[in-house]
Amino acid sequence: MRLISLIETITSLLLILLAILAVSSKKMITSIIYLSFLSMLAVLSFAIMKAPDVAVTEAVIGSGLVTAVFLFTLLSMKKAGDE
Amino acid sequence: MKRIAVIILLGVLGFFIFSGIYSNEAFTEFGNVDLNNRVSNKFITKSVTDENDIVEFGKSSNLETGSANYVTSIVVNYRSFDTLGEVTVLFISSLGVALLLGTLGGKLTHKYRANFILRVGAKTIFPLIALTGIYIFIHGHLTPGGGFPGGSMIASAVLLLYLADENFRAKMSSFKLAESFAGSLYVLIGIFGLLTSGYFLNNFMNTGVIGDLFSAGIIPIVYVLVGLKVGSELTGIITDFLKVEVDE
Amino acid sequence: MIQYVSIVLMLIGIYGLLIDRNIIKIIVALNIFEVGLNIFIVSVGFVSGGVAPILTSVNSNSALIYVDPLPQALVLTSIVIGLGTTALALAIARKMYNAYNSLDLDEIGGMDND
Amino acid sequence: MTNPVLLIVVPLLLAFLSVALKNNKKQLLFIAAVFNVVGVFIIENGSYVIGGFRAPYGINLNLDAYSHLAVLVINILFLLIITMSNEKTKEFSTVLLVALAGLNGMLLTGDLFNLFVFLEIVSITGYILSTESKKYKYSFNYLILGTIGSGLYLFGLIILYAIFGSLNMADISFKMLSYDTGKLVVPIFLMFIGLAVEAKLIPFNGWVRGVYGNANSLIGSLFASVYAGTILFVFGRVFGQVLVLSEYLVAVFVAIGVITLIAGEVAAFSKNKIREILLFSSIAQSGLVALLFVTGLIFPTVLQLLNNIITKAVMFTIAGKISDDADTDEADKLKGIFANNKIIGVSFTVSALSLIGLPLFYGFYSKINLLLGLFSKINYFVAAFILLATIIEGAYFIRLLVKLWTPGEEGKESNIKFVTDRKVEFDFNKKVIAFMLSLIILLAGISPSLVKTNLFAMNKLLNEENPSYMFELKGGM
Repeated sequence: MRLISLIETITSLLLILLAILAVSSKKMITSIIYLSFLSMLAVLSFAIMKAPDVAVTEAVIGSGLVTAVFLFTLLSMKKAGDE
Repeated sequence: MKRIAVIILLGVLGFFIFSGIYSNEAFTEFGNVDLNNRVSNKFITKSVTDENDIVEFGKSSNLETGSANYVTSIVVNYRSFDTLGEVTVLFISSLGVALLLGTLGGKLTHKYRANFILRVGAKTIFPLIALTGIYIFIHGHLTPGGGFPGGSMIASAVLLLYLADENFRAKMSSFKLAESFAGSLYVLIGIFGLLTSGYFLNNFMNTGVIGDLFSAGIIPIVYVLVGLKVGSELTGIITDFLKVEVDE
Repeated sequence: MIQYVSIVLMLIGIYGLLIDRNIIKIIVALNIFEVGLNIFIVSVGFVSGGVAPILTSVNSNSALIYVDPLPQALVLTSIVIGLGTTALALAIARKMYNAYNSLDLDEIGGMDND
Repeated sequence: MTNPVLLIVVPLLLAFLSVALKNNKKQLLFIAAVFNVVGVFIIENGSYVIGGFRAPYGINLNLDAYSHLAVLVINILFLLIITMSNEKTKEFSTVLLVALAGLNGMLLTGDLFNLFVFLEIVSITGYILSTESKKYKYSFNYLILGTIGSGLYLFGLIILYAIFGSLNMADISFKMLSYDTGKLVVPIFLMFIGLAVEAKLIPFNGWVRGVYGNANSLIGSLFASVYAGTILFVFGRVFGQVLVLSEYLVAVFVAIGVITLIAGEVAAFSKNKIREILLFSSIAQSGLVALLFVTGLIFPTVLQLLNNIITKAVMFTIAGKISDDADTDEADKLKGIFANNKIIGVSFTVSALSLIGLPLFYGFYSKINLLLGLFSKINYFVAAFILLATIIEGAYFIRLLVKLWTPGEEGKESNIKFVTDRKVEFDFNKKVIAFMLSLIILLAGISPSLVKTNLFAMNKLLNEENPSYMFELKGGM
């Protein structure tokens, strides 16, 4: 029980930290990576709150596919920017 | 300057929200929820239409919904109409992405060439990931997961193939066909329920014993359809995002 | 704790939406808002000491205390809708980049592509 | 064939099929629209549960006098609009099919979360339709505002769920009756923001100008008429009938409505482009309708809403067509355009005059009704603002009509030769339907009893004491 509440506290603090970093970072790519980490921590918090279904879904969609789509967007823009 | 104004604004907003929520004693504190005050208590005992005292894993049979996973029973049975809407949201946004990006002819290429391990590994792992996805949505009524993560997993397997081989492109016409087929079948199952029992999306099949693979009536069927549909839609979105403008 | 954090996350997301002028970062902020919202929804159904809402051979009957499964079902919907809007937003962002050759809303706002 | 769920799922089924049957998309859209128009006449009022699970537990559709009238009008207008702008539907057929399903779902559903899902469907179709103009920055703006709005709606809804333990409209409404609503200011206000973004209320309507101002004949009229009508009907349902508002909130919402009304009319007065005039008039009308719903007037508000959406369907189609063909919609450059298109000109004029509320037109009847309603509630303050708004509205619409009818005289750009240059060809469908709609407006204005007795749903709305969600409560939970 103790361990759980410790994990919960750490997760909460990290969530806020990552959100602030993601919003305030100058480069888009770091912002996206922070968002991806944020999603992973959200997965952890879902698991703490006994929501395995949500955790699985968020893991695959939130931190997997959303990040991929973001990166593809960025990649395509970089290509256009190079020329 | 603007930053400070926004922070003050949000501080006021936050105070407003926090005090509004937590000054209300009817808003139960985190962790102290009593399910008896909520509609969910009937979902736990599966007694919305039938009277039921207790549900036991592996013993109770022929309940109103036969899913061992309560979330699945809500998603695909009690609130199945929401899920139909949700599938539609994904359908319409993949369609929107296709309208915006689908006409582009170029291919997004990365600068580096995937190394040997990635290329061979991706081809080996692809069937495993796809199978896991299928496993997840077939067992949606027993274990965590279900159609949405299962379908997304299939899409991420395709994504892996894209990463390993930049010349690889999925055949979108067959995915489109699968998407159309799965969506239509979902609606047709609902209409079949409407014709036979008078309720749209009624669970018209025998729900069996809780915990069996072949149980829960239409839940596994619907979840397989949802999985297929989500998988093909997300594959479509990814494929469209890999297109770029053709250089002039 | 985690419930307060979720509301703070939403506020940070709104802060990002108001402050950032970069399209991609606005979409990132939107996602932060959505993650916060999703955590809030799940937290509304949490019961301390409750069991995850799945009947298994271990937790085998409905007399146990379960966490509220309904908010979890709602969050599944919310996550998928979030993915849909994010994908669409990014597609529009790419089109904007092609049309205006910039990702900065202030620069784009001054342009008119009539 | 009497279950209203078919109005939602048949367009949806055809939308899924239209991906496979690419070549017949347009026909499928037409089939679905006709099916729905036929369907609204044979569905029967009542509460329909989905999946066979009774109401607060499962999702139900609530077809009462209010929602029946709403689906009737919206489906007919949808069919008329896609017929009027038939040539533009092909590319967006599937999107429009999904939109049709979503609009019906929003109007019929009896569950607040289900409403959120349909709201998202409808808004996403809206974002996609708005990209047609290729003005992506406006679409992006719309998408961000819409998404954050519906997110806040969901936030408010979940707080309500935590308090009442239910998502069903009738259930929550019933539980709210015996609850101190002063404590629910935050969740209700959050939900209000969510709907206000789509309902174009100040200060949440930053997206409207870019999106409406660049829409073509099909999309402009769909947004201004079908989408706006649906969202306002839903607004009336949620804030006029389901949620019990505290006095403080009523005052705030009425203030927002009044500000939207006056600011919209003033902005419209200062514009010269036809579509901008119309869109600011739409904003003003939304404010008017929203504030009337909040004050608890149902029947007169519905009359005014019908006046707005029917006339806007005609006017936006014409304005969109003009700017598609003439490449401009500035009134000064289009002087005398109606002199060459008399039927269209008459339809536009009738619609505009009805919207102002001149006697002999339907709008007069609706405006008199809502003023009488406000007087009976001793709400002279709001009534005074509405009269003020009417004067401004009359001024700019008559100015616009004069410009569009009389050929330009001198001046650099506005001579007669210029008018003949920008010739706009209206096709048969547009002429017939616009003229038909204006005839209906005239007919309803000359003998208002026609509206009362002939529209069966409206008739019930008048007679029933509380015309709304009462089915569910009577059915028992």
